[in-house]
Amino acid sequence: MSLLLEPTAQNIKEEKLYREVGLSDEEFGMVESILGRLPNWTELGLFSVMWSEHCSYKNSKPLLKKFPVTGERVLQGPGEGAGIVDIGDGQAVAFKIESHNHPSAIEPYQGAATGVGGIIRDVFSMGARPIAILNSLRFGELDSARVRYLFEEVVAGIAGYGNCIGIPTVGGEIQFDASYDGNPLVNAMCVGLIDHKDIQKGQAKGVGNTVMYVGAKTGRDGIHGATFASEELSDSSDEKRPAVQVGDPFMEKLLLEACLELIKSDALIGIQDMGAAGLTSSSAEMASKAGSGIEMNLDLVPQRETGMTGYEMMLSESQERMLIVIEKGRENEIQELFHKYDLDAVAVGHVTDDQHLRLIHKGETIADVPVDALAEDAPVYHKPSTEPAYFREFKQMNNEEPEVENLEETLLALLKQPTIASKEWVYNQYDYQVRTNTVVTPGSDAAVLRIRGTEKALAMTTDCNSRYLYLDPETGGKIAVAEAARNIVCSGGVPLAITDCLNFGNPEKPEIFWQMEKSVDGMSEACNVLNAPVIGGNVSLYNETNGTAVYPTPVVGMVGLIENTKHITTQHFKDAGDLIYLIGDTETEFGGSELQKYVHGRIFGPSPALDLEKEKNHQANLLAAIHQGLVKSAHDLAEGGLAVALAESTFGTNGLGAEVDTEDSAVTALFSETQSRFIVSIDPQHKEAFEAVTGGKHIGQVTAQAALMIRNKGQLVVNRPVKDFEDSWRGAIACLLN
Amino acid sequence: MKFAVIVFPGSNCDIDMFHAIKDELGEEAEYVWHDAEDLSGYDGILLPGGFSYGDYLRSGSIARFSNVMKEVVKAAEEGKPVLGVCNGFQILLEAGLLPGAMLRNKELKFMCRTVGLVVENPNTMFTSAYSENQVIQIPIAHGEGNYYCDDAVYNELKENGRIVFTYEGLNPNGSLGNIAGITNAKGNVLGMMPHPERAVDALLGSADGLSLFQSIVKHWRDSNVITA
Amino acid sequence: MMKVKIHVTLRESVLDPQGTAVKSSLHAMNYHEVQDVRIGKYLEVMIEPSDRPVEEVVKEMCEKLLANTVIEDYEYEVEEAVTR
Amino acid sequence: MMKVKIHVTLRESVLDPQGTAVKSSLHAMNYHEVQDVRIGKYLEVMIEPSDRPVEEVVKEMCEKLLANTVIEDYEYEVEEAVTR
Ligand SMILES: Nc1ncnc2c1ncn2[C@@H]1O[C@H](COP(=O)(O)OP(=O)(O)O)[C@@H](O)[C@H]1O
Ligand SMILES: [Mg+2]
Repeated sequence: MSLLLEPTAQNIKEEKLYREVGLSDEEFGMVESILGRLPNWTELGLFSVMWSEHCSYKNSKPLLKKFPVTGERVLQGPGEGAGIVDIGDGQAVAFKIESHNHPSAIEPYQGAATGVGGIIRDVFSMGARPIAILNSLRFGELDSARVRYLFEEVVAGIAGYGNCIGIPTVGGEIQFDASYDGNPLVNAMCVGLIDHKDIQKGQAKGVGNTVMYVGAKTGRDGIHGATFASEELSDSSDEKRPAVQVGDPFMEKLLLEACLELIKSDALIGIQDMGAAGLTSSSAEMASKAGSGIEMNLDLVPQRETGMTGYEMMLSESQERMLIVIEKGRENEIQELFHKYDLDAVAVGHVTDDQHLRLIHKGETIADVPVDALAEDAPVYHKPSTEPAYFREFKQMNNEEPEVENLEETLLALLKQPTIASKEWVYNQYDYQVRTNTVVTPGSDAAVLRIRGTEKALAMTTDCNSRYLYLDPETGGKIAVAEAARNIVCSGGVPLAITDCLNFGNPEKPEIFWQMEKSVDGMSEACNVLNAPVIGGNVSLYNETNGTAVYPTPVVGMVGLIENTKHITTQHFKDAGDLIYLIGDTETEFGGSELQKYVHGRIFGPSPALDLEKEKNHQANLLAAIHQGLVKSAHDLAEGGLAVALAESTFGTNGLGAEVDTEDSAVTALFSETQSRFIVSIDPQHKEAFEAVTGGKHIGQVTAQAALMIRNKGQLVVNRPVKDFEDSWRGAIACLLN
Repeated sequence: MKFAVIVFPGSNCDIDMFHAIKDELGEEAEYVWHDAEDLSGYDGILLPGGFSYGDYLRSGSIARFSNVMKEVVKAAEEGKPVLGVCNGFQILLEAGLLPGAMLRNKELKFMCRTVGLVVENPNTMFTSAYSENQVIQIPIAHGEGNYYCDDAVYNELKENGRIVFTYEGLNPNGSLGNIAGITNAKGNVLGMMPHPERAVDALLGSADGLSLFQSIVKHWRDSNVITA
Repeated sequence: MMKVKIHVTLRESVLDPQGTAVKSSLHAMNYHEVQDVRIGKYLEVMIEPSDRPVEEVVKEMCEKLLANTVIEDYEYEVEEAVTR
Repeated sequence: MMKVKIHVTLRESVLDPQGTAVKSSLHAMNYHEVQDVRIGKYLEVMIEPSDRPVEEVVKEMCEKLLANTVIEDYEYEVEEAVTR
C-alpha cells in the first residue's frame, strides 16, 4: 500500500478515494465539516482507522450501553486496556478478551500469535502482571483440509507466542461448525494481577510532558489492519495481504518486564499499547481521555524500513510497541530503564493544550486534527433490526426427542464429536504450568491459579454455545453467561465479572443486527441476575465469507475468586463409594444439542430455556456446599447432557467408574441439554447436610470398578468399561487430524 | 547453601526455580542477570527454562555467548553443582559443557504434560535422595527436547552412568535412548529437559522434584564438612 | 531424479525477529561488519519427474504448502540430481 | 557491501522430522513425484568488508554461532550486493 505519490486533498474528494479506506460519503462530509477544509491523505488515514468499526464501535456502541458495568468490586470498567476488579487485601485482577479473526483466516499462525501478543499488552499497559492466557476458538468441520490447516496453525501460533513469553495458557474452548468454515474465530483472553496502587491509565496529561515511543521499530506491516478487520472476508481477501504481522514474543517479554518496572516510577504519567491503528489510536485516545493534545515529530519514530511516509507510520500496526507519557525532563532515566532490557525509548513529542493531534514530518505539519473528533466523537449508528424468519419458525417448533436406537453406542459417538472430545491435542501444546501457579490445569471446568503469598486463588473460563445463540440469541446470550458462571462455581469460585467478545456477521444486515441486539439483551440480564458486571470486551463484526455469516458468537470470559485454596474443586470423581447427585430437573430439550446435530446433521427448534432465578439458586447452593466442605467433585452439564458429563467425571480418575439410575424417557435423561444442572459427588457421611443445602437428587455412586453403568427405569442402558469411552474421547481430535 | 538463578533475556522459569529454592527447599537464592561477571559467591548454579533470546536460530545458541557463561564454565570446572533445566540444558549443550545437541520433538509440537522419569543413576550429587529405578512424576514443557548424539558419545554416557534420567514408557520427544537428563564426566553438571522445580508442591500435582534439590544440598553439606 | 532447491524468505516489509536477534548477537560477539541478517527456510526436494513439468509442480507446491505468500516469498532452482 | 548466502542443513546422519512431515503432507496432497524432503535454514548476511577477509569472518561466524556442527553442516557463497 506504499504509494509513490500521495493523492491530493482535491483528488481524494473528486475521485472519492475515501471509499477505498472505508469511509462513506456521509462520513467524509463530516470530516470536511469538522476540519473546516478538505483533509489531506494522512488526515484521511487517521479518520479512516479511527472511525472503523474496530476502533470506534460505531455500530455496536448503542448496544454496549446496555451492559451493566458497575459493581462493588469494579475498579475499572470498560474503556481502558483492560477492566479491573478488586479481590481484597489491596490486590485486584485485570482481564480482557480480544479477537484476531481476520488475520487468522489468512495467516493462521501469525494471526493467532499476534492476537495473543496484543491482549497481553492490553493487560500490562494497565500495570498488571499477566498471569494467564485463555482462548476461544471456532472452526469449520474438521473434514476439510483447509480447516485442519487453520486449526493446527492457530493452535501452534497461540502456543508459540504464549510459551515463549512465559505466560501459562490455562484454558479455553473450541467448537466446530460449518458456519465458521471460511471465517474462523480466534479470541484470546489475558488475566493479570495488580496491586491497587499500581493501576495505570492511558492518559496524556500535563502540558509540556514528553511523549515517548518504546519497543519494536515501526515497519509497513499491518497498515489498515483495523479497516481490514471491519470488512467481510471474500475470495479476494488475499489482496489485503500486507495487513498481517509477524509477532516477536521475545521482544514482548522484554517490553513486558520493562513496562512493569516502569510503572513503579513516579515519572510515568500515562501508558497505552499500540494495538489496532497503532500510533494513531494510542496518541489520539490518550490525548482525548486527558482533554489535552499531542504533537509528534514522526522523523523521530524508530523505523524499520526506509522511506516511510507519515501515513504509513501512523497506520502501521507493527507489534510490540507502547506509547508512554512521562514527566518532562526525566527522559534519561526512562531511557536507561529500557536500555537495561535492550529496548529503545525515544522522545517523539509532547503534550499540548489545544486538543489537537499535530504531526510533523520532514519539517512540515502533515496533519492537524482535533483529537476528540478522532476518538470520542466518531459517528455512531443505530442500525435497523429485523427478526429473521428462521427464528419465528424455530420458536414454534416442538421439542422433540431425536430417535436413538442404541444409547450406549450413541454416547460413544457423542464423546467423539470434536466439540465434546478431549482438547488435550490442543492444550498439551500450551505451557499451562510456567510460573508454577496453575492448580487446576486444562481438563476441568475452569482453570484455577493460586495467588502466591495468600490463601486465595482465581478461577477462569471462556464459554459460549453459539448453536443456542443461533436458534435464540436472547436465551443463548443468557446461557453463555450462566455457563461461564457454572464453570467458575464448580471450581469453588464466586463469579467476579466478565469480559466479552462479540463475534457477529455484517451489522448492516438487519437480521444480523437483530442477533446482536438480542444477544446483548440476554447477556445483560444474566450479568445483572448473576452479579457479574461487564468490565470490558471487544467487538468483531463482518465475520462473513462470501455473504454467509458465522453463528452469533458472543464469547464470555469470566474470572471468579476462590477465597481459600481448600475450596478448589474439580470435575473428576475422587473415591469409590462416594454418592453422585444431580442438581436441577431435566426437561426434553434438544434444540441446538449435540444429539440433534449428530442425529439430524443440523440444528433447529427452540434452544433450551433458561430461568435465571433457578440458575442463581442452584449455583448459590452448590457453592455453599463446596464452602462447607461437603463436595468432592462438581461438574456442570453442558453439551451432550448427563451421560457425557458423567463419563467426563470418570475420565482421568485411574480406575473409578460410576453407577447411576435415571427415570423419564431414556433419551431425555441421558442427552437432553436442559440448563442449570450439575453432577456432584460427595462423601456418604455428608448425605443429609448436602441434601439440606442443595436439594440435589441422589442418582448413584462412584464405583471401584472402572465401568460406566447407567440404568433407566431399572434397565441397564449403558454398561461398558470407562476405558472404551475414554479412549474414544481422548483420541478423537488427533484421529480426525491424521 | 546459596544458589544463583541465572536470568537471560527471555528466561521465564527463573521465578519457578527461585521459589522452589527459597520457599520449598528453604535455601538461599538470588537472581543473577546474564551480564554478571562473577559467580564466586554462589555454591550452586541454576540455569532455568524459558526461551532465552526467543530461542531464535537454535534454542540456547545465543544465550551461550552471554557474559555470565564464562563464569558458569568456571564454576563447572571448580566442581560446583551446575543444573540446567529445559532451556538451561539446551544452553549447556550449546556451550559444550555437555555433549550432544537438541532436535525438535519428533512430533514437531511443543509438549506440556507430566511424565514418569526413571532414576537411572541415584549415585550423583543430584540424585542421591532417590533410589535406583525409582519412577518420579515431573512435568515437561518443551518443543526441542529430542536429544541427539553420535554412537561413541552415547556409549560413553551409558557406560559411565551419565544417563541420569530416562522417560518411562512412551518417549515423548524422540530422544535417543529415552534420555531425559545427562551429566558431564565429572558428574557436577546436570542437564535435563523435565522441570523438577515445577514439582515441589503437592498442591500443584507433584512434589517429586524436591528430592533433587535436597540431594544437591546434602552433597554440599557433606563436602563442606569434609573440607572444613 | 531432480533436485529442487527452494528458498522461502520473509517478505521485505515483514519483521524478521530471528534475523534481528542473530544480528544483535553477532554484534555482541564483535562482528561489527555485519549490517543485516535475514533468516529463511531452505528446502531440498527430490522429485521423480512425472507427466507434468517439474517447474509447474514445484510452483504449485510452494503456493499451496511450502510458503504462505501473505508473508513469504519463494524462489527455486531445479537441477539434475547427482547419484552417489 | 557483500551479501553472504548461507545454507545450514542437518547432517545426513541426523533424522529430519520436519522434512519427513512435509513429505507426508505433500504425498497426502497427491504429489507422489516427491521422493524426499530435507529442511534447513537459509541466512542472508550483509557484510561491510573490514580488514579481515570476508570468507574468514563468515566461516568463523558459522562455526561459532550460525551452525551447530554436532548436527548441522553449512555452506556459503559471497557475492557483491546489488544496491537498489
Ligand atoms: N482452546 C483451548 N485452549 C486451552 N484449553 C482448552 C481449549 N479448549 C478447551 N480447553 C480445556 O478443555 C477443558 C474442557 O473444555 P470444555 O468442554 O469447553 O469445558 P466446559 O464445557 O466445562 O466449558 C477445559 O478445561 C478447557 O479449558
Ligand atoms: Mg463445564
